[in-house]
Amino acid sequence: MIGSGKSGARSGLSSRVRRRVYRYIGIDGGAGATLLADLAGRNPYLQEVPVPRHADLLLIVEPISQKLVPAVITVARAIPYPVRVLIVGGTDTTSFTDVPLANLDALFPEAQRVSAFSCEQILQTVFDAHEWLDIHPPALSELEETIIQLPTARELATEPAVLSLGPLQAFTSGPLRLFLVCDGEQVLSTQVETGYASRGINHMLVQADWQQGLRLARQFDPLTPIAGQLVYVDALEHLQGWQPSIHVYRCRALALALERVQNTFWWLVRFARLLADSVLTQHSYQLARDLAALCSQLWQRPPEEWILPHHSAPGVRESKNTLAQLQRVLRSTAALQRYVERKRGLALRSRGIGILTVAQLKRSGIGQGPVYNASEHGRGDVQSRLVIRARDAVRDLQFAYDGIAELAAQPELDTDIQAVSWDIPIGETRTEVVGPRGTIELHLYHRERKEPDGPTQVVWKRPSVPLLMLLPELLAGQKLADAEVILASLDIAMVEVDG
Amino acid sequence: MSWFTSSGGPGLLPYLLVGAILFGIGVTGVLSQRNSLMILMSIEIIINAAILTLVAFWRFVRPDQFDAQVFVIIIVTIAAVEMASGLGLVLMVFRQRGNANVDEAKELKQ
Amino acid sequence: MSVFITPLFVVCVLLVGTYFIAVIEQLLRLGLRSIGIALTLPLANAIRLLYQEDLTPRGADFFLFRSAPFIALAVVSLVALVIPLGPTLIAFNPSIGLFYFIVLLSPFVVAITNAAWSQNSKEGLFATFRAAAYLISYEVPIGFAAIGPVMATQSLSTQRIVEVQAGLWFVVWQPLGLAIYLIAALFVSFRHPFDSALAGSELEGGAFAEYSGGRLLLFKIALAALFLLLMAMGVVLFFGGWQGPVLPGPLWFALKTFALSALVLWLAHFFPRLRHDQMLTLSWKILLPASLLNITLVGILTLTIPVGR
Amino acid sequence: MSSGLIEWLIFLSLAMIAIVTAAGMIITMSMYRAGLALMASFVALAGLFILLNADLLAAIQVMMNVGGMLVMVLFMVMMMMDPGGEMMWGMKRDMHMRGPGALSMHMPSGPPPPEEQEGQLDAGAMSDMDVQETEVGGHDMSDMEMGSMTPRQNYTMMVDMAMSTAQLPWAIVLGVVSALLLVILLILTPWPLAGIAPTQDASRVVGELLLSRYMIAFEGAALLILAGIAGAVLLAKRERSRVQTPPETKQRGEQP
Repeated sequence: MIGSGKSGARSGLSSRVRRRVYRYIGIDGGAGATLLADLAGRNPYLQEVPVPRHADLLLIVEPISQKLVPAVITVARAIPYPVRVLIVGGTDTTSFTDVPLANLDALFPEAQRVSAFSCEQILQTVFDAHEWLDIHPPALSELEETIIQLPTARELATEPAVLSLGPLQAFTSGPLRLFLVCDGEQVLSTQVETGYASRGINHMLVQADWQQGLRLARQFDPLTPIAGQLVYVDALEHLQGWQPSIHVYRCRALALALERVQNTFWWLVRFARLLADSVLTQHSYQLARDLAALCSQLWQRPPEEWILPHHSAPGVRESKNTLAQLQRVLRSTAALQRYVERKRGLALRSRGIGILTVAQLKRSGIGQGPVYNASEHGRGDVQSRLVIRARDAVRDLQFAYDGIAELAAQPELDTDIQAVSWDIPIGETRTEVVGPRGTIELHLYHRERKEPDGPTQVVWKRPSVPLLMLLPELLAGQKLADAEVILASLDIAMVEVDG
Repeated sequence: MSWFTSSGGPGLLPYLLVGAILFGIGVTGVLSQRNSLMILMSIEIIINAAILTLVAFWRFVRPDQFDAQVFVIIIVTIAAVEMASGLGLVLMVFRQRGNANVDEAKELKQ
Repeated sequence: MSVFITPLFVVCVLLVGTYFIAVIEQLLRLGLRSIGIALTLPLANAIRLLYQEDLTPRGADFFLFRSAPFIALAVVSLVALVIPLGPTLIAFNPSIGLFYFIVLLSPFVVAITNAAWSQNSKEGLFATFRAAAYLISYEVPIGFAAIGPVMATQSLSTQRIVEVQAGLWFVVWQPLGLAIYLIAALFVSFRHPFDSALAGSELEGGAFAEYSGGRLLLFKIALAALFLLLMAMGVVLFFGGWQGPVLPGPLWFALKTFALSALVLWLAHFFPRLRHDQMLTLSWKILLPASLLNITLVGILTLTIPVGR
Repeated sequence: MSSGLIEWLIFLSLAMIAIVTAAGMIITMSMYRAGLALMASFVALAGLFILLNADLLAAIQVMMNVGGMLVMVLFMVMMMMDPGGEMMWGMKRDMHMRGPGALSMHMPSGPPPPEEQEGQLDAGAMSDMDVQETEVGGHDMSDMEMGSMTPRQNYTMMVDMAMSTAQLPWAIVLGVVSALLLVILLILTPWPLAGIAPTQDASRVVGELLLSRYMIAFEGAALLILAGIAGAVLLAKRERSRVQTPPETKQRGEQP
């Protein structure tokens, strides 16, 4: 069958011409930013397009909240015939949730499904898309209307235009709707509408028991599962009064640092695509792919198995080769940092826009994270945020390199896996972990024993939330084209915001 | 040699007729339109009708003398200047009053 | 008979050239190693678009929306007439060939603004305004850059400009003019660093956001063809057109054109997409004074150095 | 088929396009279409110039007018609310209007109908439409219900949207009369015809003329352009210090 699977190098020119090209538009319910960023550069025959009219394939990454469904249907209806749908999903959160998630199988009964979150799987499935059934998007029920407050005093008596961005847009990871009131190309004011990625994680955590909670905490921000899980693990251990060994502590810090770097790289890929800077895109994409490959085979057991309370950490695999690879990534990242700092073309587009002062950030309660550091050590504009993230990545990679070298030098210290006791004493605790977007803080309250036994109250401090609150202030007076670059430079994860 | 045809093709008169009709349309527009921009555009039609007649006269009366073409070029230039200053004026009126309708712009008289 | 054969020939040449422009683009994106994919991908893309449904959005200005791609294509075909492919191989050789070329570039922008405006969306309206602003900004520098060779040739005929360059290409003593011309050419053809009217990110596709299927394909062909023609005119103005030893004229011309296209596309890919106001600043504050300077220099050189003739 | 017949055919079609589009400019409701119609008229005139062996003028005509008209169109879109798509074009159809005004909006004739109690509401109803622009784009006129309007509201709206003033009939009469007068004069005047075709290269001759005999006119035109630029910039400059917002636009932005 032509076009199915991978056409090998030996396939002739004529069959290549007849090979089918697929243009997809990706819908990210909040968990798929990395996956979609990766997929966009994988295969020239699978192309990402910016608008549904140019697409013939709809790629939906679950979970999709009920609030996002109208937007999904709108996109599906905007795709010209013939249209196919591929749903990527199968995360275990759906089984716990009380917040109704969209039932995509009912919406698009003809859609195909890929359960694994991997590009290879999607690529294998997608090239058979011409054999799938066409979908018939359901009709759209009435949309509720939002009233936008228009500013009164204007210089020209023209009417301001209200541009609606999103909820599906490429500037944040996850859906967010923005109403930009524009006077010509200038943004006058902004109205933010959130809640499109809401899955009620606090509610779910309270309903679940400790073990389920550990899995759920990975979903706090699906882009940073280790940070989310680690903060929960820390809280449990804190409540029990258990102290991890130095080795475990170090391994956790290592996994966390690598995750931060990976997040930074994938964010950089998306940001560079937004600027249409192909050099930066290629560079960062290559780095992200390399690091992802390296991380996937770094540990003897994957981190989600050993980042659990009372678990010991395993050693690292094939240390010589890994170290050499990591060294290469580190050097390449340093080159990237220099590129970001010095490139004139990039500075043209990123310098002097979206300036956040330290006072502004302090006022809205931001005292750490890359955005704050950019304002404290740099000018606080978009370029300084790029630079500070690149610097952080270099620092984290250096830390990881040293850590892995040390781990490889000494054999595993504590191999004993203690029996985990799920008997958590009554109490409350506060733990924090440095994620890629700033410090994630968790207040865990365990006031009474209940069935199933779990926390009675969970309060997260989400680093993205105050940034989102700052957005209207930040975007007012910016150019339309800049507004989106600024928004993207903040690296807001909507799943984290919406909870 | 007739006015109506010249070597089989259309002669002087058909072109002049087109010019006259365009002129009439332009006059109607100038007198009836409410928006000052539409009036400016109607004036453009009139100017173009004049240019058409000028070129037709050049072609059929003195094709060896290119002065007419020079005139046309200068007329086109002046028309562009007129458009630019007209637009500036309209923009100012619009900014002060929120629309550019001539029937409401009485203060220009004073 | 030639009335029918000439346009057919021009359109065929344009389509082939457009295909090669698409191949060059793919090569720059995928790298030189995947030349097989780069050669076939444009065709596969075109076939894919042909199979797609051709939608007209609700509330669109039906007539303008449907006709815009054809206007664009018609303009491009008309522009192509005055490009001399060889010593006698030119479809239409008026005495004002270069002027004709530059004049016909502005109706292309009208096609883009029609497409953007008729699609009944606010993003389209923004794209309309941007495209029109670019029209005003580039017309001046591209005209001034093209005046350099005209001053040296003392003719507006494209064929004559090529003939004069038999000894020395104009690029040798008008490099500034070439630079201005190439930047303005990227402007005119809505190419990468200057494509914010058609940008994917902030305007959600801009002018082509609502086009699909065959009409989108037509627009893409028209855009690539326009770029090709501008590069071809660049070769005519600065690189001696079909002049060259040993090989026949048309082949030289094709080689020079594609080499220039590849070079320009490669240089452009080092820049991120510019903001609209940066583009306007570039045009009015840098390109315009530079082109005036260029005219002065060329004037002095033409008068003093006999090689200029 | 002789070359003369082909010339006639081309002439007739171009003349038809020039006249019909010029008339269409005055008639259409959509500002964008009006500008485009004028552009088409100019391009058709350029075609006529080519028929008249004036290639240079045809090129100048296209260059000056296509760019200029596009700018004009943008100003019109900006000042007269024509936000894209078929909105203005389809308005008449959506309102189910009949009668002589079927092509364009005209000033209603006759005295205004008496004012109702809720006569003030119409401004509020219009501002509602401004405020609720939340769709991802696009304008749907179907939700504007014309049947629910009182005669007074209808009258006010017609006055607001009319494209022409009340003296339209007189304008048409005057236009027809002036055109007829010109035609009669044209036919009655004996023009001295020369039976030759131009042979020289227009661009060279015109260039030499411009820089010799008509040097002063040429420089004068340049001076005029400079003055025009200065004047336009001065007129259109934003004066940041004293911005006057008219009271009506202030009201429009407020929440109802």
